[in-house]
Amino acid sequence: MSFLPYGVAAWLLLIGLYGIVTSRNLVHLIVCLTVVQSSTYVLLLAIGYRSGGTAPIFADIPSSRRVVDPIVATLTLTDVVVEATVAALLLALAVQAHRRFGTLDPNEMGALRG
Amino acid sequence: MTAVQAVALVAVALGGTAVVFARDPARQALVSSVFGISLAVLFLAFQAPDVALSQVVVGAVALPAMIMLTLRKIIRREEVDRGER
Amino acid sequence: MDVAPYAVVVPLIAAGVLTGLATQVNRAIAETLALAAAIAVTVFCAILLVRVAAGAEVYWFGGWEPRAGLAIGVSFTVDTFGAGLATLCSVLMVAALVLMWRYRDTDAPHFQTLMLLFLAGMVGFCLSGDLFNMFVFFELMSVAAFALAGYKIDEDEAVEGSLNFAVTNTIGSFLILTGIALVYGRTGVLNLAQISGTLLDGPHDGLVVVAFCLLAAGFFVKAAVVPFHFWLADAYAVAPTPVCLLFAGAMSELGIYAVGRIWFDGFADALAVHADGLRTVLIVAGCLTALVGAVMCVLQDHIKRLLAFATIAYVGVFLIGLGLLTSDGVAGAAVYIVADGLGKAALFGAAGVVQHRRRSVSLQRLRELGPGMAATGVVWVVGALSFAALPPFGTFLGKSLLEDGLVKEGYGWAIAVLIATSALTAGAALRAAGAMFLGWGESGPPPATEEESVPEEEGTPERTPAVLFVPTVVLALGALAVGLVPGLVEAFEGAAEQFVDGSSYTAVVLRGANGPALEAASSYSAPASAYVYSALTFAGALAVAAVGLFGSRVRGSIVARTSDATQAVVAPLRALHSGHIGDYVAWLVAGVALLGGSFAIALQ
Amino acid sequence: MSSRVRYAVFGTGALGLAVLLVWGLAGLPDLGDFAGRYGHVLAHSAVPQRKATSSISVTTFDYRGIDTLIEEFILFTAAVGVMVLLRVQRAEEEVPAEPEAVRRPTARSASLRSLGAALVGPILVLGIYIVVHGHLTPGGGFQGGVILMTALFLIYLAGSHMNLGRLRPLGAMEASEGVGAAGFAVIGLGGVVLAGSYLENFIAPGQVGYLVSGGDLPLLNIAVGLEVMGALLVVLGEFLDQRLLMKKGQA
Repeated sequence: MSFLPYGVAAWLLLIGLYGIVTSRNLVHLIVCLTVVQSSTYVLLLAIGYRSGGTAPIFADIPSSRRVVDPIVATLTLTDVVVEATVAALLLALAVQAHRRFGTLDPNEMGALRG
Repeated sequence: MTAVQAVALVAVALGGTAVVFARDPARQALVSSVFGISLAVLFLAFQAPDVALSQVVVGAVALPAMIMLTLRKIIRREEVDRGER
Repeated sequence: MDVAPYAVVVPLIAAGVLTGLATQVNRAIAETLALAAAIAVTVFCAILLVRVAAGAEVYWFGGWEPRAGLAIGVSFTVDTFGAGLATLCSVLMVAALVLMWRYRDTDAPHFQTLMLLFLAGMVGFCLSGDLFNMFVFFELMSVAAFALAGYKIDEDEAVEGSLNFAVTNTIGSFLILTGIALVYGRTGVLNLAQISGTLLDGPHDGLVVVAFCLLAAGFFVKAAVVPFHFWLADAYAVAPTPVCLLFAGAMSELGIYAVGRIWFDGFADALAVHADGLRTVLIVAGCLTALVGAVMCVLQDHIKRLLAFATIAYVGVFLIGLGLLTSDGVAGAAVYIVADGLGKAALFGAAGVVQHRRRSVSLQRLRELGPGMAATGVVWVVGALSFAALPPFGTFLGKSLLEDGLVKEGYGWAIAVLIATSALTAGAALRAAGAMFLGWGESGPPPATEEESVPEEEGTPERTPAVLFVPTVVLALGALAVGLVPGLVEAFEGAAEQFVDGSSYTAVVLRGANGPALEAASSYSAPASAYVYSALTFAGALAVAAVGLFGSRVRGSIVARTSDATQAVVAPLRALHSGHIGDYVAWLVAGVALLGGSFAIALQ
Repeated sequence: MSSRVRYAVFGTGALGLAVLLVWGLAGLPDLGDFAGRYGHVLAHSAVPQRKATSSISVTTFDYRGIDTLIEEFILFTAAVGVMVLLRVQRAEEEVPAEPEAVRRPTARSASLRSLGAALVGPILVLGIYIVVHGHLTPGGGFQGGVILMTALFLIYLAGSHMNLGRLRPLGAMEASEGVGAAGFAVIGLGGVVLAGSYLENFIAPGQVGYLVSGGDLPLLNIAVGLEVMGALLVVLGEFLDQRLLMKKGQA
């Protein structure tokens, strides 16, 4: 059972990549990319979790209390922001792609060959 | 692992799968918003309230909003195109 | 004064100010401020480069020095290679900003802002000594690069190319992050020096191997190692010329640098027994990349795409050098990176001049326009000869160092790959010179998809603006200077010794020790064999160029028959470069599996 | 490449990647058993060293402040990038898009708008609260910034029957974004002048649990809040832009 979170992280990575490879719509593809990214959140937070620990915020818990790792939370916070930014840029590119090609289907683009 | 964590993990795995298989982008935006919330619940279960809060505001609000606005922009263009031809 | 943080902070503040005052700032102010910031960064990096000759420097952000041997904060750990690469990035940025002076559509101040952010990302990445911090700078660089690659939004290729670029590289970033998570899960620390020691103490199991594999795969996506390379030609060929200069001259090389950095300073001790296996994997991957890039380079009609594939070919060469995992190989790769980076940047600059004057980047079309532009032609040929690694170019010394290293480690056969790569890329560039500047060769069928290229710069096509020509010439001279300045190569060899010395890196970071000072190696002169190989390469390049220009005249001859045979090989290779994002991601995933599989086999 | 070949390449690769991941992940400590030294030290030194109760906030803005500075600039870059990628090219005509009828207020849209307007106040207060309490409780500049963005976005939507093109305060949003981003970097310089190192906390930490504690953490949170709010508004504003980008001649 203790492998479950890591298994879920691996699953999200693979299923998201599957979605990207099979996607017929750029917007769909971009959302699949956020699924891939959510794999890293799950992995990081699962790594930093400590049984019985609470959040490392000492507003109303004694300082001797067992807490979970604060670093992974910091790393994941950064990660969440990165997700939003990359998605925004990609969506802007998708809008332009639709303007150029009249479609969002990667199969019907193809300005670049060889 | 607590029961809450296990349930949230399974929900996240299913949610991610549902997002990938929601092939229509407008529906996918909604599904991904639900997925975003399930991730936030998982983060709470992992004792990361800061991340959960970020995930709610980004994954359940900002990202779906951007997707919907993108689609709107694209659909508007298709309408204009059709009107012209 | 510690200058390390300012090399990053100055462009960031300048970028913030430019955007904060966006409504008040006109183009001239934006350009001046951006150029001033880039020059300041160059000066800071140069100061660092001089200072770290006395030993690597560590800068702890927030004043958080290690407590009881534990790194609490984030450090910039600057050694000669880090500072040197940062200097190369900032020099190229200055050149790019000068080139941009006459750029038609700069959407001031946003373009300048993006360039400054891109610079800050690259420089920070070179200097950082913390694994997660490297990732953050890497993302800053990537996000800025995505926007810059897609800058010409009114061209189909630019939009599709930057989409492919952004999607594949973002997946690469996730692989890196997954690798970092694995490392953190095992060691519980993030500073590279600290990781090294902690990994060594722990079990050397699958986790360590997989973590290194994921990190390397992620950086290989950025470096464009086969089969992660597909996006590169799409993105580099469509970016604005000044941006191409930076992409081809520095960004790809950063991926190779990163793999060296994490190996020598993070994983080398823990995986030391597997170094031989890893060496084979990296050298084979490098050879494959070099050959695929070189062959595709010869097949191109679009001159910027030609240069983009040459970039891939040389990434392969650098990977061969790094893959040796010895200071010889690293020194060779480093000399090569600097000399080739400047040479390639000069070629891209010359391509920009051609595009300005002739309004086209298609060789077919340029040939029809007939001979002309002698001065640009000379610069182009200088760049092409730098590809050929002829003495006295810096690339010659880089290649000769690599050859020495390969022979020493028992990989002498890879020299053939080096020669073939140089001959093919130089041949392709010389053929292009013959077609573009002399009007040689015959008109083939017109290229399938070639629109009239939109001019990038303001001004009439009758004359070349000085801001386009002068930086290009300076870059070309720089490529020559690397080979001519006495003592430079020896200093590179000394710096390579520093770079591969992971234990003094750790001592400097965690124990505040003084790192070893840069000691120039004893005077290096290329062995006679290097001149023989160089002559072979040059002859090969001339042959490739001649066949490319005049091959179709000798129908029925051996040349034509072999070209039929080559067609059978290259046609499928061309077809693989389909421009389809799904294909690229499928290859990326397969590439990670392949890399992991070969690590698993080689490391047993 | 045909779809079938593509799927075959991906399938094989994914299988290999799955094996690779299992091999690597198997080496991780069991869930809950993580004993990282670094995190443990930081979790327990935040309160004594900085008098701030949220060790996550202290890690984010103090111990690893440079990561956060760059992260903030990543968001900034994306906003500038979106502006660049969605800019109107010279070769294009601007098409006034929405037909008049849509813009005229209807009874339903009017009630929605007043609901929106009524929500603005509380959301704004919540956003500010979350920004300035970042060093004490969960939340901070990023989370609060997004919430502030939501509030301003509601105002923006509430006014949507007017001509947005003219009202759109993109310049102000851009300024807020630039000032917030540069602000963080400049506060970092304060550390050099007053304490010795870049991003060093140069304000006395104060008392545990008070709003004014943690040294410069509240200031950094405010700068980040401004930047995040501005950047997201710029992005959404660009996507919401009524103009359509058309090729010349199509319009």
